[in-house]
Amino acid sequence: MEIDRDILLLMLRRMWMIRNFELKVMEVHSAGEFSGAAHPYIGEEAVAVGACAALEDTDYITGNHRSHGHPIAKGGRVDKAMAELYGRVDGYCKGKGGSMHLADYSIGILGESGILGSSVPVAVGAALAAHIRGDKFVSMAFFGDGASNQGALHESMNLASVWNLPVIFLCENNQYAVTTSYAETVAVDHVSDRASAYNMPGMLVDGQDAIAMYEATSAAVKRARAGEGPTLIEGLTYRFEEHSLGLGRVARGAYRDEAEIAEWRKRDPLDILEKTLISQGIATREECDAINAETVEEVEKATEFARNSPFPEPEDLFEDMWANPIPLP
Amino acid sequence: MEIDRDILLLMLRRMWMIRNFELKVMEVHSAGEFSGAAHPYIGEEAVAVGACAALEDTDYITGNHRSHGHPIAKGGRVDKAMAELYGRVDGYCKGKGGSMHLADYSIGILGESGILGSSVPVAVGAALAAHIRGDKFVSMAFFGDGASNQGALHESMNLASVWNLPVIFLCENNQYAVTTSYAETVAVDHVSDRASAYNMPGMLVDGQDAIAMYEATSAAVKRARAGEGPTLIEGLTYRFEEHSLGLGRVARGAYRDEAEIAEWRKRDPLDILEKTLISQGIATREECDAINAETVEEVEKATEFARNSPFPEPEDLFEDMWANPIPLP
Amino acid sequence: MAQTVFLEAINQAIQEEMRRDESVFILGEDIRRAIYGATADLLSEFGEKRVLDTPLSENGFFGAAIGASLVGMRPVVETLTSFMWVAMDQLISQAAKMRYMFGGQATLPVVFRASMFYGAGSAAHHSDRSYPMFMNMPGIKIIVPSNPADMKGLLKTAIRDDDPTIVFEDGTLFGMRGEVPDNSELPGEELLVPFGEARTVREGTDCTIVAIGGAVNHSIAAADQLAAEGISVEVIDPRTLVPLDKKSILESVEKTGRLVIADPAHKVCSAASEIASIVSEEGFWSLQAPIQKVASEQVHIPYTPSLEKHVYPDAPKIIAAVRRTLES
Amino acid sequence: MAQTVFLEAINQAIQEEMRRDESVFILGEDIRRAIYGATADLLSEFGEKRVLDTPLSENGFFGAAIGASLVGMRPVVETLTSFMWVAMDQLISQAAKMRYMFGGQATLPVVFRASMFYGAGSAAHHSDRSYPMFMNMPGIKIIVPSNPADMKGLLKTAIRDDDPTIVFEDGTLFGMRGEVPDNSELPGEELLVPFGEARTVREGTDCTIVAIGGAVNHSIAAADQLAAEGISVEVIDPRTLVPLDKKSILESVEKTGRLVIADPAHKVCSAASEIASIVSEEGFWSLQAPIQKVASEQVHIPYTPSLEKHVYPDAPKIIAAVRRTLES
Ligand SMILES: Cc1ncc(C[n+]2csc(CCOP(=O)(O)OP(=O)(O)O)c2C)c(N)n1
Ligand SMILES: Cc1ncc(C[n+]2csc(CCOP(=O)(O)OP(=O)(O)O)c2C)c(N)n1
Ligand SMILES: [Mg+2]
Ligand SMILES: [Mg+2]
Repeated sequence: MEIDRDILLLMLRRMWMIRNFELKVMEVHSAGEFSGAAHPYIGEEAVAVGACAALEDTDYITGNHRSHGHPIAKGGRVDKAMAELYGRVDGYCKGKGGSMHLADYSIGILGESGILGSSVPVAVGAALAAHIRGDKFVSMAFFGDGASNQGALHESMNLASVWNLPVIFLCENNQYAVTTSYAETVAVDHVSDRASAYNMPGMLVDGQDAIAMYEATSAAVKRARAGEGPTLIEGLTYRFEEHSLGLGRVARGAYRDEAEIAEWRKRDPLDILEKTLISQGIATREECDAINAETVEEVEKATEFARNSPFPEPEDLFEDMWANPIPLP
Repeated sequence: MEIDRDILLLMLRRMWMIRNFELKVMEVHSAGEFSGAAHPYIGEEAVAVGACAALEDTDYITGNHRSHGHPIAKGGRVDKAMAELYGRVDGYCKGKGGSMHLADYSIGILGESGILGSSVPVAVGAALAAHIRGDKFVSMAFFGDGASNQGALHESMNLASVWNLPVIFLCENNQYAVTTSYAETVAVDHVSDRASAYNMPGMLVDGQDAIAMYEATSAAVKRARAGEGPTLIEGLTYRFEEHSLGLGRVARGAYRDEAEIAEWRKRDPLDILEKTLISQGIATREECDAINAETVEEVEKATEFARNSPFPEPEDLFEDMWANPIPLP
Repeated sequence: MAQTVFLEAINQAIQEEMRRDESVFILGEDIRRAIYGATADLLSEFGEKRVLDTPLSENGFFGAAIGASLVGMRPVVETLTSFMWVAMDQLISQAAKMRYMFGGQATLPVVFRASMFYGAGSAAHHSDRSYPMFMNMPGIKIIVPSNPADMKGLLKTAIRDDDPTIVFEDGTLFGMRGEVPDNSELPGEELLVPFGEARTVREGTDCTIVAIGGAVNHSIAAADQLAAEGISVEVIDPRTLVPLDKKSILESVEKTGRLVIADPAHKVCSAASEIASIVSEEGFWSLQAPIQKVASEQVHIPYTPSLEKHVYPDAPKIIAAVRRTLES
Repeated sequence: MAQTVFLEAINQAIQEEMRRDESVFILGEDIRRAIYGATADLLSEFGEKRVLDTPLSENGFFGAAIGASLVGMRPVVETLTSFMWVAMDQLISQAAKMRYMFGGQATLPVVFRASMFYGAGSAAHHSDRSYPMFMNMPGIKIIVPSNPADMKGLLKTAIRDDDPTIVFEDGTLFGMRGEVPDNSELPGEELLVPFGEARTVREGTDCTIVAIGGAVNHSIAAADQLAAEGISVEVIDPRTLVPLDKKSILESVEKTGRLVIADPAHKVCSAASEIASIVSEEGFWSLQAPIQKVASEQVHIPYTPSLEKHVYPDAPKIIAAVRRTLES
């Protein structure tokens, strides 16, 4: 598959944006600039970025608790994302959502969900709207290997299949749900093997390889837009950091092997993409480094933006409950 | 497989018992002797009877809204069942449960559930107890093709598989959920095809053939007792009557072809079993007819028993809420 | 005005709104063949894309309705209250919370029509009257119509409202006849009942009964009987519980000094509890007697009619409660 | 008496009951490595068969716990309140209803331990305080401990009780220290707190505060401040909401004539609403002032601390409410 240079560079930029955003989040979180849980996406950047690069702004995504990568991959703004983590009025959700609930309705980001599996039927619903109206957009639901065990997944995949909806089920299989390993909790070798139970194609993809993710997702998007129905894609990946920065950080006893972590760290998705781009003459080392540096800069500005944004006022507590407001009880 | 004559005759007796029980229920329900929904099992007798014949009294079952066949197949009493439908104190649940909630805890019938899919995790739980304690019993969950789309099924099958529990998932695929056909709602050719998504064996069985059901289930029970884990069995069958006698009876427009119904009625599970027994010299026509007649008689007595049993007294309303009672609020 | 059956009023509301607005569509189990009656003949008029029979998986298709509503559709879901338990996560985590959580970005014009089939031998699994639970959770508007006209007018309002709504349709009323104005008789040519406006079903001076859903008719019967003895009862039907028209309730209690609340839900943490707590706080000085809750007994719904008939509020229980307020 | 942290009290209760009774086992997500703290070191003592990490599928494993309880096990499930939405069907349709529906045949000694992580920036999806919803549905006993000793004693009672129980563990108290008697100091050598017996946290004569869970400490703080002004406040902690010790509440109101209820749940159809409705019916003649509910604002839980801090009952709000009762 021939991929546009612009797309390849956009992918690299977004991956660096996520990486540098997450590094910054870890830094300011541990400095106590804000609290609350935050789940770093470091190591998994290629999955969301490769997948979202196959989408248009008019396509929809939903996500989960590991929630910074998806919106940035879809083209979301890091300043509004960072301000949201800081709980400020200029955040995506005016400080009401926080890390786990980023959303940008202007570019099809329908929102991250802290309840796992829960946002998958919602993505199916957006696709249902396309189906009913004859619109050409598609929707994509991100979920983890752990969440793949939720009943919501089964119901969603079945529904999407019988109604032939333009939806992509995108499993980020990082092989652990907090401290519990894939093998202990998922009764099938690969999540993507479950596709056959729903008469849809299942694709197992190297989640460290943005290009592979992009190609697989593009194929699925093409099928969806052509009215050929849903696809299940599994990006096999690994989270390089701890499960979360806030709650649930401290687990008693190691649950991942140091050697395993080291092994996976060798397959850093940014290295892999940069090496390809450089070896294929698409970008130079300097260009890659410049992209990295630019995103560092942008994240820095975003952080300043967040710090300077005010906290909401007490009366804001009662705003945004209703589209057609009703009196407080 | 060599099957004990006693078991074959027991199956025939239980199938006739269900058939005659259901015929009686249809008669007295339309005569207005009691009201409330009731879902006839006519046409599907071989499924529950064949399956339950492979179980012991110490094994457990859970069921659903189509709820008279399972307990009778497991050896339940028709007098207590009928009295329950009449809402009387001598009913299995003292009149509190009615048609959809028969249970007999003395012989492992953990109860039918009107909420579909909902009793499947419960069966998994009984199997979990066996697993923890090292007991040798198995448990079996009955559910329909419609209910197979519930998330509870997915979660249950996954859990049973990763924990290797002695449970049998028994899908009664009668090809319709009320008026909605299998093909419109289940995104896979056969429910049993989904077994591979949970790393367990899936068996597609002729649900009109009690012997086939018995053999398949026996194999699954053997696996379960040997610690080899769960099995998904699909009995392909057909309901000869309407969905239910009470609520939801009247659908606008036919949803099943007359020819299809006629075709399936030719494969009456009682005919099929009797023909086999007679042709193999296991029973004579007269013996078969006698069994039928005896069950007619027993159902008749059960109906008399039910009619003569008193209704609960008003104060009974407050009984059976708690094992350790608390004051009424 | 036409005499219309409750179920037919539901059907009219859906049909009119589907005609008016292409983004309205309906989905649920066996709705094409209308096994519960309300969706009769909609398939033939609106076709398979707008009348969708779903697989038996409420959490999945409730979520699909929610998702469709986020991107501009106006789904109307048919279900039973008792099937909402399996879909609770979509109702709470998504429908109720999304808009606030996303700082107002999400708009969810989705309607859930939930039948309550109590009182007819449906037993514990099919007889839920769960609106109080949803009142506890902010984010969903809650409607409990008590007659065909309100049913129609409130459902139409719900479909047009931009917030998620659950319409609890009281199965004991499905066969009820009542006057429903033809659209031609109406000024705006539409029957639209606003949210948050209680209806004074009957005026009176000695005691207020606030009655919900099916309990409204029982309260009218109770008021009739008491009127024969010279006791003048005011009956108020809040019609919507979120928003709740507490002003009308407080004004009535100010006039009568006495309050009975008749609520088919389970008694503890019921709508009746909530209304009692509001009046004991904001209308305390009007009260001349203890508030009386008449709600369902705190047990599950037994199958047998000999027990089930004792569970719910009925005219005799309401009359007894009114008398208790007057004895004080 | 030992000073014990709340989380440690949970751990002790489970450990003691697992030692005492082989049929007790625990299951939940990541409990072997005790990511929420309460299950620390249980795996090493009791092994993999009695300390089970589950797949991420609450409806499935809640149901499995229910099924195991039916056949003689005593499961203790760990979860968060917010994850109960996906498992609501098992909680309501099975745990709450089975025994009654089957005429008393089913016995379900299953305990659900549900953490409530509000007040710490967990946002709308992780901050539920849903006990009032479960109070509305008969069939489950509801526990909300407010200190380490009650936590331990009530959890032990719950594990031994033959009915399904949800223990709502208030996350704002996880780090709270309190005196928990060593078993050796106890007559029966066990700390078992009975269900349905409120604790009078503090005696007083001018106003009663009924406080739930984390609101108990705030009420004590409020009472302290008011005491400095010569206002004598009685603080009552019901400890269990199902069963509810209404006698203690009514007796206190009889003495003080005034009632404030402090409840971290959402205000509408809250435990506070229920208690207010009981007192407005059964304690009406004792009341000398309007009842005051101090519960959470009827909005979702915002992430940002600048808003979240205004949501819940706290000492200043409780003090203001007490003053309002005294102004009347
Ligand atoms: C319904 C639900 N159950 C439990 C949790 C708690 N929880 C948060 S993250 C997590 C593990 C998720 O694993 P996975 O889906 O693989 O995503 P990952 O964290 O690995 O990206 C769990 C159990 C939750 N948020 N929602
Ligand atoms: C959770 C839930 N949703 C919907 C229903 C309503 N309902 C009762 S029977 C039925 C169809 C069931 O189909 P299937 O599982 O195939 O069983 P069958 O009736 O064919 O035996 C439906 C939708 C229900 N009882 N429970
Ligand atoms: Mg994972
Ligand atoms: Mg079927």
